[in-house]
Amino acid sequence: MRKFSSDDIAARIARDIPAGSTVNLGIGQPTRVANHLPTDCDVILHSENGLLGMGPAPPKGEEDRDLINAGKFPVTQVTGASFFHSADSFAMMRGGHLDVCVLGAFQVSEHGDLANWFTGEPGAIPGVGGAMDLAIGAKRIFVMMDHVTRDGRPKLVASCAYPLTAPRCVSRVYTDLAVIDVTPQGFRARELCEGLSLADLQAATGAPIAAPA
Amino acid sequence: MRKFSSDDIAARIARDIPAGSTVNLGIGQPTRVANHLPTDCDVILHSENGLLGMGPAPPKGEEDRDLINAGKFPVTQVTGASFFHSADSFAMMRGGHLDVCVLGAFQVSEHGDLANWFTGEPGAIPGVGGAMDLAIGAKRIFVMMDHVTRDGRPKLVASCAYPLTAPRCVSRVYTDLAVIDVTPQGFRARELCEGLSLADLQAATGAPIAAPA
Amino acid sequence: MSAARADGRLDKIVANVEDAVADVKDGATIMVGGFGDVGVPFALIDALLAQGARDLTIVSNNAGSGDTGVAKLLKRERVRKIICSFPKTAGSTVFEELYRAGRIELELTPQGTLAERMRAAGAGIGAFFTPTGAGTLLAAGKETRMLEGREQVLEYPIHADVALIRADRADRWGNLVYRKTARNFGPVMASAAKTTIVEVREIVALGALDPEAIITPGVFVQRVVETG
Amino acid sequence: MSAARADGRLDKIVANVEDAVADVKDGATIMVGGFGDVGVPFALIDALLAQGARDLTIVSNNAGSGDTGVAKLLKRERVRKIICSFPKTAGSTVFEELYRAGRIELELTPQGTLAERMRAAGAGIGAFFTPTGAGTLLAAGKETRMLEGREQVLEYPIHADVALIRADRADRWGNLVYRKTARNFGPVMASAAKTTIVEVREIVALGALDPEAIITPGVFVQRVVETG
Repeated sequence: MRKFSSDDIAARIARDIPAGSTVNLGIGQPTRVANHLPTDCDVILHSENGLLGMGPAPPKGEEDRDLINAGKFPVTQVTGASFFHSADSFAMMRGGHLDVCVLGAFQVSEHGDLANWFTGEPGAIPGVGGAMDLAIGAKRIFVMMDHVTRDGRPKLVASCAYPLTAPRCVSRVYTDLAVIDVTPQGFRARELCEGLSLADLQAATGAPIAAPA
Repeated sequence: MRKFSSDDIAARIARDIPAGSTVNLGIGQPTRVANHLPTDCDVILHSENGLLGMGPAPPKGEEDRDLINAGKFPVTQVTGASFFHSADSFAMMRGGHLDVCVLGAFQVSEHGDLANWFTGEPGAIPGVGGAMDLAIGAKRIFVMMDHVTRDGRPKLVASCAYPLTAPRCVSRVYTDLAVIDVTPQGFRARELCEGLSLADLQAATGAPIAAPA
Repeated sequence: MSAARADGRLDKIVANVEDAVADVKDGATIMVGGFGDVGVPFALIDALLAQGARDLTIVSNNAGSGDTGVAKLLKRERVRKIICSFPKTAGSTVFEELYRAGRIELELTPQGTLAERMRAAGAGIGAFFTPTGAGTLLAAGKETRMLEGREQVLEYPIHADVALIRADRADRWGNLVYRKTARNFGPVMASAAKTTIVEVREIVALGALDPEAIITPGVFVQRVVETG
Repeated sequence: MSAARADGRLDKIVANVEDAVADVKDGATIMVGGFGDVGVPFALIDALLAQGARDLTIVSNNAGSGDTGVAKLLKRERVRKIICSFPKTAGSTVFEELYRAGRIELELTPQGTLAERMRAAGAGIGAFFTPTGAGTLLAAGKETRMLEGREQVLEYPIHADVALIRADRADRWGNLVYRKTARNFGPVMASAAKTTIVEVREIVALGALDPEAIITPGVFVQRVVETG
């Protein structure tokens, strides 16, 4: 079996983003998707802290201290960019104006429930940021994550054990093993990594998963 | 008796507006107040259609077709002016950021209820504009109006017969006969025009009116 | 969703006003920008009139003056209902005649509530409480609640199928800047409609508008047409 | 209400950060601008620390990084409660220690709801419904309602006694422009506080800021201090 690498997944997600879309890439792994977006078409990146038209990280030494992304790393602005304040930025998110948002997750349920903000463990410090606003707001929510936890437990589940970010919001999940749609009937595989059988995928998944259509 | 003229009233109102205030002057008579504001101090005029720092009417022939006031007449902008959209403009009004608003009225009740948008007569076309937003929003509402109707009925009343713009919002009323405060105990005269007795004023007023403090 | 050209570039520029409004449907809810005559998209309104859509609900601060702008749509009986704050305008009798004849429905809304309801639609707010209108005819039958020491009225968002607005300059991504008080309802309407169509004085190159001074980011705009 | 000089001119410029925060009271609710370190009014925070006010409620997106900004106020135990969306920041342990020790109260709010609650305070909105947070821990105990086909949570405004924000340039009327993503929470905080105090890189002459590009009109600002 040849698992999808992080770059494979990011590239796969990038292929599912139509030219002309406005997209928010959550913090962490999803930011890698930006590296795989075609440069010969316009996909406009939104950053929750008030930027539409976010560009790649600047060369070392050319950082602008007033220009960061949601993960608080230096970024650049592209030609055609615009700045706005936080209420306007979240109005854009919550008002359904973003076409796609790519988020990481702890768990996704077969109903499309998303858990990605808090483990709920005793002593853990909760922090939600813009996760809940994105989850309810973007037209399509893509999740990018490992298929199972480090100790081998499924992250695609019948029902989330972790506190929810939002119910019934995820459209599609991209993992190191497969691309999975969340349908009204539950999970349905779209693509499997090379050498993986549907039975193998089912074994690594915490809820029934249908074969590709 | 020498009644206050419109210009007298406007000048009197202008004297009650502290330097540095932000002020909205309603359409009609109240716009005259602008002519009496001192030019050697800053009173900033707000126009509901998206302008802070409104200036006087332009000279004939120098009108800018994109620059009007709430009454839809050409105006100018002063140094330090800013433009904003209607939701931001009304946020400014409704959020309590204007110090004073001067409005015309059909009736003001002894509780400070204001009726200034609609007579409610059969066949009359209602139109409210920004009147209700101003009435609930400005820190102080001054009313500028004739003391009685054309056929001699009081406009300061115990209870408004016309549909309300907002309840309990008027601070002070400036008429051709007097300046009247609206207090928790009802109307109290502050100033009477020359040659008018309190009894005369009471006769022209539809609710008890107390002598100047 | 996207307006990418064959070459993958995002390009919202439409050749003419006729193309811009070609797909407006009968029965649509249409926001029309402007305060008085300032900021009114006259060229788009004329095109809509020629296009022929009827049974429209118009959301606009005013009902047009004389027989221009929205009044023209009213006069040609294309409008079933109008949601506005101030339908009366000096020199306009079109609305009054229709209203008195019972041939148009009026939903009168305080101007700030009108703007805020459109902003709510654009911002994903399901409803909001405002003191404006409390204790008046315009709150009759509406849910109210005491909040922050005063009575407040529950108001709902206004969504539209189409917004027709006017701006000063635009680029091919649909970024907009306005001019002086012509900005008025443009930005909130752009955010509240499924399809926002903008007539502009001038289309400029991408990058020509200052990113710090763009008032309506392109994400809120679907079509731009230069009308001068 | 007004900040008119003896000569009648409106002038909100304050000589230094110490004067700017001199009257902040114990127990005050204070909004602090910034996202991460960007747009944080570091000079005003330092002045507030020296001024000594305590028992504060801080409203801020983050809880400071390292021991700078808000973290400095936390470390010196000036803060009773923090309302924020993301208190955890790389390299900051100050908040975590206080929180685990039960020595600070946390009101966690989704970032968009945080911004919208401040905007509501500034715009005179008594409460609003939003889908954000519905069906999650952060809606526990809150009123909800089905609106537009989905569950929405009723959220209330956040008002403050004082907002401390940073902008790029200001004039003596308090008109502000910001720089890039440092704009973030500044404009909504300015609208939501009784007293908004702004540190700016540069104070410019009245009229030097483009009226079309002013982001925060001076009506929302009470004091301005140039800190470079």
